[in-house]
Amino acid sequence: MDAALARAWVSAVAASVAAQTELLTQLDAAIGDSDHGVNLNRGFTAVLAVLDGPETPGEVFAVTGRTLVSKVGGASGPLYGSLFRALGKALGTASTVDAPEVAAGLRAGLDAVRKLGGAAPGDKTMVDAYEPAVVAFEKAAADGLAAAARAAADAAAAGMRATVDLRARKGRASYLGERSIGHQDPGATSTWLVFEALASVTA
Amino acid sequence: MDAALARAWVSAVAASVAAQTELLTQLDAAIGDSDHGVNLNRGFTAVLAVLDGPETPGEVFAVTGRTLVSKVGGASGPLYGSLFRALGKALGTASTVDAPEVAAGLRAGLDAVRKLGGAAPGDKTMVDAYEPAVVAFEKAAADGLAAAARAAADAAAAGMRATVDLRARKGRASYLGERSIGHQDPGATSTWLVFEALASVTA
Amino acid sequence: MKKFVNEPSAVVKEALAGIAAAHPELRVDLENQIIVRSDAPRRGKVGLVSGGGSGHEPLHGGFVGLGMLDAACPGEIFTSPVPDQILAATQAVDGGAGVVHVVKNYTGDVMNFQMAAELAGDEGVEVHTVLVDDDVAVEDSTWTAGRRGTGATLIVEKVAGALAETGASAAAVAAAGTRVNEASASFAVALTACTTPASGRPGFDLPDDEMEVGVGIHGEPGRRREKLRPAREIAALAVEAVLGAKPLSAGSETIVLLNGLGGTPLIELYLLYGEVAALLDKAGVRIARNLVGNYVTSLDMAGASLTVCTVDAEVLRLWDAPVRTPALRWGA
Amino acid sequence: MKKFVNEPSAVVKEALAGIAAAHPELRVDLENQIIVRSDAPRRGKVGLVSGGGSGHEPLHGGFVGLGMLDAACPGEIFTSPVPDQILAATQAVDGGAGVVHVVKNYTGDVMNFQMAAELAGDEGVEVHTVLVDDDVAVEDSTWTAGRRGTGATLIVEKVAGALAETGASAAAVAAAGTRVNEASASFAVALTACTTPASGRPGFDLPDDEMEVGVGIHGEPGRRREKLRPAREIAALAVEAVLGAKPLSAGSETIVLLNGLGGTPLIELYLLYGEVAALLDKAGVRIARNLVGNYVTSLDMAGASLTVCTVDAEVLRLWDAPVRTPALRWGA
Ligand SMILES: Nc1ncnc2c1ncn2[C@@H]1O[C@H](COP(=O)(O)OP(=O)(O)O)[C@@H](O)[C@H]1O
Ligand SMILES: Nc1ncnc2c1ncn2[C@@H]1O[C@H](COP(=O)(O)OP(=O)(O)O)[C@@H](O)[C@H]1O
Ligand SMILES: [Mg+2]
Ligand SMILES: [Mg+2]
Ligand SMILES: [Mg+2]
Ligand SMILES: [Mg+2]
Repeated sequence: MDAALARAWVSAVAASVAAQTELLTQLDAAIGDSDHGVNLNRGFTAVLAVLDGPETPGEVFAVTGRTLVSKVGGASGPLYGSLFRALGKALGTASTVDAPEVAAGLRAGLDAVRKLGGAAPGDKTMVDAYEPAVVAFEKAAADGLAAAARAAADAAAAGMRATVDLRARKGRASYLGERSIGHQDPGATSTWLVFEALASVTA
Repeated sequence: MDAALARAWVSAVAASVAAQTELLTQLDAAIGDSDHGVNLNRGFTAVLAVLDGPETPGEVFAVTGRTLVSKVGGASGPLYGSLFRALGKALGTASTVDAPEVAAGLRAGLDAVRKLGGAAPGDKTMVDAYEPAVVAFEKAAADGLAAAARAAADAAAAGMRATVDLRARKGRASYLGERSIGHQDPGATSTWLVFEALASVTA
Repeated sequence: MKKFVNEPSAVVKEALAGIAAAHPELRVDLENQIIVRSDAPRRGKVGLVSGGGSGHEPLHGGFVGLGMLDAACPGEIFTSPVPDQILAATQAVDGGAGVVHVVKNYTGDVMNFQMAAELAGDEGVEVHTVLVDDDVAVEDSTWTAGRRGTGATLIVEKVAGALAETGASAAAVAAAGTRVNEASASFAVALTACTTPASGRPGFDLPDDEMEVGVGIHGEPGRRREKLRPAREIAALAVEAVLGAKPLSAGSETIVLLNGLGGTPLIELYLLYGEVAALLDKAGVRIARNLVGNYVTSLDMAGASLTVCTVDAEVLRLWDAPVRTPALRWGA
Repeated sequence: MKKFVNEPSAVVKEALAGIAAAHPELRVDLENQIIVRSDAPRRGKVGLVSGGGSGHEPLHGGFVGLGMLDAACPGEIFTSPVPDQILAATQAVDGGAGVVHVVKNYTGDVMNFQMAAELAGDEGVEVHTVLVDDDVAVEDSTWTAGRRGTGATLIVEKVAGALAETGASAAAVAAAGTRVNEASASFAVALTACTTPASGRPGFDLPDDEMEVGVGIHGEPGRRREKLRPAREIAALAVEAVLGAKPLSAGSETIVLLNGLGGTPLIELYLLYGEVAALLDKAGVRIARNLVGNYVTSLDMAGASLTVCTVDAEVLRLWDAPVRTPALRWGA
């Protein structure tokens, strides 16, 4: 992955989030506060404006993370922001990175998200899509970026769907107690969009 | 008409207003403020509690009028209150009164309403039912109370129906301008109830 | 009907009990249904009384206190108070210098206050009346009951109340109130109908993409129905109506009230005020003072009214004078 | 969607412009999206900053001024502000004595304020944080993100603000805020869902004869759904929830906030307050002070919350201390 591909990924995420803003918002309406789609769309729209500068994949993701932190707000701003910042930092200043390096970066992102938000798998958050996606990516990394990304996207989708039956223990949905069961987590859904975008630009 | 019949009339008005509270309220919702039924019902309920004291028709109506003034509020409180007070005053202290005397009393009530509210026939108010009712009552007074009351009730009904096509020039409905056309005036409707009650207790 | 009420017919009495509990600094007479300043009557001070149907809170009860009303008499929902009530309020605040009634121009209010004034006169209390009729959505012609009294009532009560506090005569207090009314124009737009507890359902049906233009504060439909428009266009519509009806000379100083009708959240009112202020500025109107909030309401109606009142230095001084009431408080 | 807005995405910025127009006595920085007291920073005075998602007006911007907040940073609707914004507010009010952040306990608010505090620390500003989590509808267990911060925020900001005004240290101001929070319990009921401008429709469907019990202030459904009940039973339900979660010893003195969620008219809030006051009285709770109105809202949601805060003489004195802000004003 070079800077161009990194940019393509982030741009694809932005396009996907823009297209799915309404879906994410409606999922958040059911068990949250109806802003997840708008939050991410505002953030990634701002990211698009700063993607031209950075010249390495690491820098692309670092800028993406910083921009998300300063434009999104809410829970998802710091979480996605930290994820991309950690990914960017892990990739360092290399002008191209291979699949295992991306895997390590995604793992660093997971650690950052879990450290900041304190959510474990099963808490019905973005972690439930992100964690299995990272694991699948790691497993398939040896087969190259495209295969790893495809595996990660599929795992994210499965994790996302599994959030439906979970009771939330973190974030706003936890306020609903039992009533959070039966709804798909908006953050897990946006995480799936992130990996689908990666799969599509690397396919 | 003796005091007992006067009481029977006022009680019948009270019963009729109670039964039609919802209708009057909905008519007022269309071109006013949704309170006409509740206003009159509150007033006539209070009247029922003081009807036992007075011993002449004049006194029955005077007490009715005073009670309406102090319990109804809005436009209809002073108007119906003044109507009954003027009627009571006109009947004096006689223990029984005949149809022509009642006719004169009703005419005094009309004068009071017109003086207080300033409405002329055609302004889409209770006057549009009350005025023709008085005229019809006067015309039929020679035939006795029952016949006069029946004629008055029918004239009130016709006047009430005719308010549908009028544009209001007085009261809240006037604020609607052209939009008041097509709706039956609530006060004209309650006036019809008043005369129907009279017709029913004298029949 | 989704309301915090018990029996619909008891709403006003029970809300008064709540006001009594919340404001021990006021005297609430549940029997007569009046709210009175605890230090009334004050010897030699003109008593200022207002009232009208309930459902417009904080008007009028929320404006009882130092520098504003001496008493309020709330009627049933959207129903003017009865003469007995108004008389009780008038007597409760009569300190020998006369009493001024602030009356919104509605047939019922006018008649009931008139009757009360006559009764008070019989008891030797001199009553002056200020009639408020600021709503320019209604033509003042023989085709109507005259313009309605709406948002300007707050400004009239504030200014007249401040003047009364100085020991001015009843005639002077009434004259000041009348001047404020004449210098005021209001216009309102509703996005939803309100629901009275007695009727239990919205006063009119309004499609999701339409608004009522030129409404009053009693849940009645407006002068016309229009497609819903962005805030900036609604602001323009209100500003044009107000300036059209009472043209202002450039550089006029004004008090502007951007008032919510009860169901509109503050964030929308501020947004709308931003648009209004910009338009007035463009029209050369100076906003010396402003007030943004739900002050003269129509139960749970979503909507807003704009009131512009031209002021001179004297009125501005009276506006700025100390006021200490449940809903308006400054300088004291 | 029936709202006074232009583009949904511009609501917060445009409302801020309106606040700037309405309150020339405040400094509104449209770039950084912050509202600052005009005399900030004051040398040696602790700066008090709060913020959170918009849609809760007058919280927090309406509480900026003498005796309360030095700055507010409103995020997008229901979205906590971003660290840059909070940092800008923090720096704007830092007079060298440190800054106290009042943060409502939501994952997003906590994280963004935490990041801002770290950034401020890097710039040499000492930041203390008061976390508000008074909503007893939410269990404080590993099953939740902890109790939500709701109505008590107002009391925390008032008391901490008054203390800051006396020149107290940042640690002392934060400790006072924390004490108020610990002494507070809140519970809310919603009769309707609110509509965010971005989504354009109600956050949940609620049948005409049902209510959501135990809601927060972000339009989320409550803990459970129940049949709509008379005001007196809803009052009982809220009082029991509050006293059940934080039992009070008989004779305790309290500040009671009966707060509307934005779409509930004042007459209903007063009626409900009457019921609440009677129940608290029966429970032996003394209401030393009260506040009834729409203060901590959830856009246009029809609903109400009850907050009971146990106080001692010191807290009461700070509550009574002068305050001059757009939404809360007394003694100054
Ligand atoms: N503690 C947490 N750890 C990880 N993810 C979280 C946490 N809290 C919330 N989330 C995620 O954030 C999503 C909500 O994001 P968003 O709606 O933008 O923010 P907010 O909840 O502040 O409104 C949730 O669906 C969930 O996936
Ligand atoms: N000036 C008037 N003269 C005669 N009748 C009037 C006048 N104004 C109003 N009315 C009558 O009063 C009725 C409304 O009464 P009500 O709803 O009880 O009072 P309000 O209009 O104060 O709410 C109208 O339907 C009309 O018939
Ligand atoms: Mg959300
Ligand atoms: Mg009516
Ligand atoms: Mg009425
Ligand atoms: Mg949010």
